[in-house]
Amino acid sequence: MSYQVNGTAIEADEDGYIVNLDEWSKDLAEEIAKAEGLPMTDDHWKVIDFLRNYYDEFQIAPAVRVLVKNAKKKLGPDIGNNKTLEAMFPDGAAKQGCKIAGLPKPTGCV
Amino acid sequence: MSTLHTVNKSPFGDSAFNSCLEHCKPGDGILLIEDAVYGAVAGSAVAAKVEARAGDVGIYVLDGDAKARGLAAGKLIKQVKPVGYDGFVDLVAEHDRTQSWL
Amino acid sequence: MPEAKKFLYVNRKAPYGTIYALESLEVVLIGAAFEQDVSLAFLDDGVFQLTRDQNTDEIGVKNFSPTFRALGDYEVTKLFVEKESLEERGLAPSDLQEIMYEDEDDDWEEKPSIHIVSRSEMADIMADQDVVLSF
Amino acid sequence: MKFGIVVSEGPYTHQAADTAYHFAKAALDKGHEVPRVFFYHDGVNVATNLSIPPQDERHIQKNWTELAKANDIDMVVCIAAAQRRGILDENEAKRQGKDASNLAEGFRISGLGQLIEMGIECDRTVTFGD
Repeated sequence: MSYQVNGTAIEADEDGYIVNLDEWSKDLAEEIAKAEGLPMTDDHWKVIDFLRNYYDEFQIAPAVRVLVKNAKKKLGPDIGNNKTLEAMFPDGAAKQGCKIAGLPKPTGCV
Repeated sequence: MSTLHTVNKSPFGDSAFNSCLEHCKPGDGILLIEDAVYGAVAGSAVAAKVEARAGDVGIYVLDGDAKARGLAAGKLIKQVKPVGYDGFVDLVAEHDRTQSWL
Repeated sequence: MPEAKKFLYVNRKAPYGTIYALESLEVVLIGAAFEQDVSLAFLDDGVFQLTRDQNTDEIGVKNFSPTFRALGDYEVTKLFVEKESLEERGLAPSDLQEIMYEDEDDDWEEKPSIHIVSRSEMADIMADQDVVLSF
Repeated sequence: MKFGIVVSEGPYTHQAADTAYHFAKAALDKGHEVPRVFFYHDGVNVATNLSIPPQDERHIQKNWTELAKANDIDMVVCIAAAQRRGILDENEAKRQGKDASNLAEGFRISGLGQLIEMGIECDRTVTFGD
């Protein structure tokens, strides 16, 4: 599959994760979210920015519990709790969040 | 509480056996398997170190691996005890944990 | 819940030349979800995994050294590095990157995760485990 | 006693998969249990059903498949390591749009959590690798 962003096709795998991580852009994130049926609110953007920063710093996407813990610290308890994050990303904050943030697909190791 | 250490590389090309000898404790066992069986040969450059340790550490060699490499029991350091796979299993069961020096 | 087991991950290999270091780290990250008592041992060439200034741009392999700094988030806070192994390789503790964690039980104070231990202390640590996984 | 076994090197290049096999067999013969064998690193290559060794050599994958079948061993292949090295079961091949799968009978692909779980549940964990 692929996403259309400003006239360019961005290749993605069967699950909707982009193939070339360098092709990520904010416009692309909006497209992926649309395909996922998610509205990108300011809070969604905060989480996406957090995920991308985390990846930049540590070269991994955080596990869900690590995401929740850090989001609580960095974004405040209103966003940084299980319930809110689950409501924001019904398909899983790590899984769906990484997809929109243009990060590697979690290998689902547990 | 004791550990069974397994080593699978020749001491002449790799530091694993040496490192194992320096980290094992009295009452532990060391089982030489695969290419590590060359470490059990009498008169080699490492034999003195093995003999020195054999006082308080049980040193074993996997018989099948030694035979495969042409090492009859007579060629081995005399404190080193040959065991079969069943003996390997017993050693794992007798010690509290197994650590592989990969 | 039964009492947590003591897991030790033994790292004796350098990064990049083989995949063991990276795949060891992957086990540690996944294993952290099981809330066991986890320690990491770095000895022999394994100490090279923690050095500063790793830059893999020209070899086209992912640089995973920054990931060690995320371990605190995963509540993996005991990284034992053997002093003799460092010295034999011409390294000092200052050649290793800083890895910190926030101690929940101590008002989130930042503390170092890396502990430099002697060879005999390392032997004691190894002898005090339930499960030893080697990489 | 329950023995958990880790195989972390590929077949034929290293002896690890053979030693692990003989060890598992001996443990079972002695009345111990081997509930699970976990294949990691290049050890995942043991699980390919595309291996064709010469007739006068042992067939490492078949040996494991038969041993597991006879003794109800749960043989788990790490998904992350398997995907890197091209070991796929039918479902994953379909999902990833690949035209073939190669996971041999008796093996299943799952996560690293299975390795930790094995360490927790078994009395002894023994690693064979290089």
